Amino acid sequence: MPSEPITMADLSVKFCGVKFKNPIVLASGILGVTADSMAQVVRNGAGGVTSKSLWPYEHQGHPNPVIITSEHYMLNAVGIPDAGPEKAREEIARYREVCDAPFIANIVGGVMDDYAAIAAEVALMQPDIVELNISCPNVEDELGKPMACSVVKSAEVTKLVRAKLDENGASKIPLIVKLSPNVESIVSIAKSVLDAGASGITAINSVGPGMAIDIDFAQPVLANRVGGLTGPAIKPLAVKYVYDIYKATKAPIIGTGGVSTGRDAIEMMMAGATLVGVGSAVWFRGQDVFGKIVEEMNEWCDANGVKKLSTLIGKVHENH
Amino acid sequence: MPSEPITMADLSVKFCGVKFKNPIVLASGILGVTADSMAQVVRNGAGGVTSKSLWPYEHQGHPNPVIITSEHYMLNAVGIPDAGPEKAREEIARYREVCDAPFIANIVGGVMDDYAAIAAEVALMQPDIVELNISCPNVEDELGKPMACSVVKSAEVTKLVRAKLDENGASKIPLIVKLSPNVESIVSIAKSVLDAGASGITAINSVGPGMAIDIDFAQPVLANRVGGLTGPAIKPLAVKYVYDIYKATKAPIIGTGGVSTGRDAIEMMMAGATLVGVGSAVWFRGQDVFGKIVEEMNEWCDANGVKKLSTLIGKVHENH
Amino acid sequence: MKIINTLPRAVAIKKIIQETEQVKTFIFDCSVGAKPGQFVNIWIPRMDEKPFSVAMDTGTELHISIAAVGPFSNAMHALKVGDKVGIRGPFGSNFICEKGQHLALLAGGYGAAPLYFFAYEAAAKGCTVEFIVGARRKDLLLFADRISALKGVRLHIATNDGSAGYEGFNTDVLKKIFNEEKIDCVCTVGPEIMMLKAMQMAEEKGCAAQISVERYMKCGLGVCGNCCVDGLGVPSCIEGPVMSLEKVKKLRDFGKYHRDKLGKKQYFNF
Amino acid sequence: MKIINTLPRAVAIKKIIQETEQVKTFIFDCSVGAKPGQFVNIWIPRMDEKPFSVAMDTGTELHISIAAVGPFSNAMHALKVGDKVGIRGPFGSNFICEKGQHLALLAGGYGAAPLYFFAYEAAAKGCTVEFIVGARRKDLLLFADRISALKGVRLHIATNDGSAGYEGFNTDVLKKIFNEEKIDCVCTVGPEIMMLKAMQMAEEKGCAAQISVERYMKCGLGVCGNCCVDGLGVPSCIEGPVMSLEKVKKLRDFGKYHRDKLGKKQYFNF
Ligand SMILES: Cc1cc2nc3c(=O)[nH]c(=O)nc-3n(C[C@H](O)[C@H](O)[C@H](O)COP(=O)(O)OP(=O)(O)OC[C@H]3O[C@@H](n4cnc5c(N)ncnc54)[C@H](O)[C@@H]3O)c2cc1C
Ligand SMILES: Cc1cc2nc3c(=O)[nH]c(=O)nc-3n(C[C@H](O)[C@H](O)[C@H](O)COP(=O)(O)OP(=O)(O)OC[C@H]3O[C@@H](n4cnc5c(N)ncnc54)[C@H](O)[C@@H]3O)c2cc1C
Ligand SMILES: Cc1cc2nc3c(=O)[nH]c(=O)nc-3n(C[C@H](O)[C@H](O)[C@H](O)COP(=O)(O)O)c2cc1C
Ligand SMILES: Cc1cc2nc3c(=O)[nH]c(=O)nc-3n(C[C@H](O)[C@H](O)[C@H](O)COP(=O)(O)O)c2cc1C
Ligand code: FES
Ligand code: FES
Repeated sequence: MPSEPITMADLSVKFCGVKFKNPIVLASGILGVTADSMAQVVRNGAGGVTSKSLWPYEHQGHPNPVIITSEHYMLNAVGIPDAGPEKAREEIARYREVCDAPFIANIVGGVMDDYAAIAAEVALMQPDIVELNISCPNVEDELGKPMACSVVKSAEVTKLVRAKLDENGASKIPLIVKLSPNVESIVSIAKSVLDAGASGITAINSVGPGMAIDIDFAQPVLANRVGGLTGPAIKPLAVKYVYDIYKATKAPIIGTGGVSTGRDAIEMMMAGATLVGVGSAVWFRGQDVFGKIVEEMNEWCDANGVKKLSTLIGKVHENH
Repeated sequence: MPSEPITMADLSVKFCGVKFKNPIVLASGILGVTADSMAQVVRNGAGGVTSKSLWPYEHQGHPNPVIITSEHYMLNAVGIPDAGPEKAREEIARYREVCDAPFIANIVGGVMDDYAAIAAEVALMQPDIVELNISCPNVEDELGKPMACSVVKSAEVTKLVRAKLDENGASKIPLIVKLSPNVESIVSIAKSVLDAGASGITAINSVGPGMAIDIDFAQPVLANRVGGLTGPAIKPLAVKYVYDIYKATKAPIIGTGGVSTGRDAIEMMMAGATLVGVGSAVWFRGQDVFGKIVEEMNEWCDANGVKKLSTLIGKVHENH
Repeated sequence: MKIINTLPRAVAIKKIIQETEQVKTFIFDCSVGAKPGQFVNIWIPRMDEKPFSVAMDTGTELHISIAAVGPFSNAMHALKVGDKVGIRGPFGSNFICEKGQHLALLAGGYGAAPLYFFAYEAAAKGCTVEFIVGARRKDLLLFADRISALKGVRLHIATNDGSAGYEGFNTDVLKKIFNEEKIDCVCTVGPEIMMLKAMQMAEEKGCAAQISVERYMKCGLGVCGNCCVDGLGVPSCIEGPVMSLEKVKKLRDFGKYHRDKLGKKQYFNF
Repeated sequence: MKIINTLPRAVAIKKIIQETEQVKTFIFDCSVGAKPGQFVNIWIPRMDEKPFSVAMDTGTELHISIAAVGPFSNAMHALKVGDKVGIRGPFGSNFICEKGQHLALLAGGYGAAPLYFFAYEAAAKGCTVEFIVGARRKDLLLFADRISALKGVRLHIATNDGSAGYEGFNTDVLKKIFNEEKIDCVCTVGPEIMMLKAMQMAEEKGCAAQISVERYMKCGLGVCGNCCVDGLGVPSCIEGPVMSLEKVKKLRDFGKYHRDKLGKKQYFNF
């Protein structure tokens, strides 16, 4: 990117045809409520951002506590609150005014009709990429067994959303599907959604859910009792699933889960990720974690004579 | 226990009719290769021990590296090496000579016939409890999709092992089944194995598997490429599954996964565990972790006026 | 990597002081190592968890002053000595001062509590303080006695009905002080309209200011994004609540709107 | 909680010294902060990972001496300067000495390498050392030059064929030294039969001893359990390899059997 400070290595990557100045993107649900906060994430070094999951209608989250952390992980049950499409429209328009890094709109719904409705809405907002969330464990109650668990349902909702995007003037906008690790075979689901029209995969959503009990109260700490496990604890799972999906499909992947450092991000890319999602590390390393990670990737590339970061994508597969 | 130093709280528990002086037991596969090392675990404070998984024949493990750790987790792919029943017989006999804490024999196999064979063998060794491992993720290749993934298969193998125990003079020995978290519904499997004759449940086996890549070599670190995730990282998952299984079945449970401290152990008991398995913490806190945990439980009980530790089992379920 | 555990800690209430009709101070036998202006999240299991400023952290005792305004704060008011709540924090930024400064503190609502904590520390640092407390009427005035007991701190009172001190807004008192004294920094906690006025006055006078920007907070960790302020786009639970005049001037929402728990803009109607 | 990360670290070989026909010393541009007697795990990706004693850790350089005896050690011998291996550690216990002691060090096989490291540190601490190195023949003697260069350290050589020094076992030399000198502690690394004899001699003389008990190791973390010694039941990768005479006396396997990688007993046939 011409306006960026010159670095030794070329960190830019192309993902589903969209160019990112570096592969680090904000994961959905972290700091993605407002346009200005996403622009701030870009100022803090990210190559792109993902919005919080957008619903076709106003959706209430869970009562507090919604997030707790230990040294090893974060547990969250925010419950995907959202004010609905009107707010989303306003925020995306504002984002476009203040920031030119790619914008990934993450969408979610309770039933099939919801997905149709939000797909049609989001098509009109013209994000750079649409990310379909079929997998959030802490809205299990609403999604029933979440769609991510079923190969058939996952493909069906992907087809539906792709069609609604096409019908509403967004046929050029890539659709990617965000997968849950809490299934018997994430690879089968990845294959089925790619066959159904997805251009890429985001892996992984939060793990579990898990539970933390405060023994002094003999009570679960999260108001929702259980919440998705994220942060350093889940990195080996995310790396493994990205590795498996890449191996089986060679599809473009946003590798997300437990990435906190430049080394973590490179590990995810070697496993097969083109973009690397960062969420919980915003807490573990601070709001400027994006720039720190980018800087660390840069240093590693320099030390190892890597001129173009994208040559590392899937590298571990070459070696055995 | 008359020979133990007098503590304020009574820490003893009864699990499937077997009395443990305290609820902390060594988890399978950690330090469980020899009788003397299990006796040493008891000297280090454990209330009981579980053997490494026993095969009906000699079984090779994986090449090194077999275990790696970060601050947050351990990844292992030891591959369940075992010298077979003759060695097991000798070690159990030796254990009985030097130690009187309950001995849980964990058994494993590749196909149904293996389970029948090792069940018959282990019956003759007369352990206090038999723990059936149908769930180890890092022998996926041999087990195919491991039995733990299927409700039908899990019940079938449980029935078979129970029958072989009964036929071989071990009809009084409780059989418990150790479950994997890497399934769609651990509760359905728990129910099905209890219906099939299991007296209790151990939850959970290691999570994943996961992968760690050394970016300087662009190679997975574990020789087996992937390995089971254990340690602090998985505690919220283990607590959640113990909670779910207890809620649905009220069966006796060995709660295992990420327990490192007395508070962790009490958390697991409040979720529904009667016994608490400890594995990876042997690395994270040292060989004497068992005694440390017991001491910390003791202190918490004293500070909170708990006279009998077993009153805490399932306590979180009373409160909502 | 910053290693930090944010599980709530169960602490028993040691003492409860009924400050006014609306406000109680809860005293806990613990410290969170908070600085003035920082907040904690207080958890009542099976109820909710909400942010509250620290009214004093002595290193062994923690004070929190809570106004009963809705379900959670009323539930707090219903608690008795010995009852336990969960506390985590401290979170957010804090008020700062330099040795020997002359400060004006402007408090509305429960704002007198965290500002009292700040005045206490500022006085100990050799600052002199003009402390303006406003309330609707005399009996709703918060911490007036404690403030007047501080050495180097002068208490000014404003009540809407004139039942004590100046009759009118506490911002009028601030204006008067500005005209009479050289103030190094204005620090304010209270209703946004009041803080907006104070900020405008400070700007006119070329005086520094620190303002406690309160938004709807959930996590307190800079993760959920609900408390982010427009313009800067930063989470107010991390870069706030206390922000400098320079920062607040860059906010697009300050004095205009805040966001509800779904992230929807709610315009102030004043 | 002990916070420790045991991921291997990739380090390039800086220099390779062919010590004898069988043994090469690999020098790495790094330190693991090892003490004499401790070991590291060396990883060749897609091959295996094996334990090796540290032959020197200067704080900036790490030396490892490796005898070619099988697939892994031969693969190490095939590496060139600049090739990278993964290293993790240090693991296990170490040799100790007190200022001014008179020590006897008994080395067989690659044992001269870790004991050289110990002699170096002991000499620096003001100890005097009788260092006995044994080998089948002269050209297989390890580290002889380096050992004789140490101040306060006297080198004794034993070869089976008498091609250098005493003709016979190095334990015979130890016996002689015992008869001539007052030894404070015997430290030994080498074949178990040799160490067993040394231990028996030390016991007879009422002399302290430290013995490097080597068992089949996998993890090095005290987790897999493969290296546990019978009698005490402790993992030798944690409480060993270096153990005191008192501990070794409590071992039921020492000098009798060790366990293979399946945990099966393998009796020594000597
Ligand atoms: C940084 C900060 C410090 C605060 N310090 C104090 C204090 O020291 N003493 C005190 O009495 N109050 C303080 N508050 C406000 C306090 O959090 C709310 O009064 C309380 O949450 C109200 O909850 P409720 O259920 O009683 O009332 P509700 O009926 O739920 O709400 C009443 C009012 O409080 C606001 N509010 C509710 N929940 C929140 C929330 N999670 N975050 C921010 N505002 C909320 C609402 O917008 C509404 O205006 C502080 C708020 C913030 C953000
Ligand atoms: C604490 C410790 C320190 C050691 N220090 C050194 C050293 O400084 N220099 C050196 O050359 N060798 C050292 N060894 C021995 C070294 O680990 C083996 O020589 C090496 O693993 C042989 O592997 P291989 O594939 O070349 O041969 P293999 O044919 O696999 O084995 C040859 C011999 O080495 C033993 N061995 C193999 N694998 C292991 C293992 N994982 N753990 C223990 N023994 C094993 C076998 O029992 C056999 O006797 C040490 C061993 C231990 C336990
Ligand atoms: C607080 C929080 C909220 C989240 N909300 C969403 C969401 O709304 N939609 C979604 O697809 N994923 C959501 N996620 C999952 C993240 O996008 C990401 O997949 C996960 O956190 C793993 O990445 P991390 O370890 O870097 O946090 C959320 C995660 C967290 C921690
Ligand atoms: C090195 C290692 C080896 C293991 N081997 C076995 C095994 O042989 N059989 C089994 O049922 N579980 C095995 N497990 C799983 C543990 O028994 C336990 O369920 C898991 O480690 C979670 O507990 P932890 O977090 O306390 O380690 C193994 C775990 C580790 C770390
Ligand atoms: S309250 Fe969640 S980001 Fe500030
Ligand atoms: S090598 Fe694994 S316990 Fe010692």
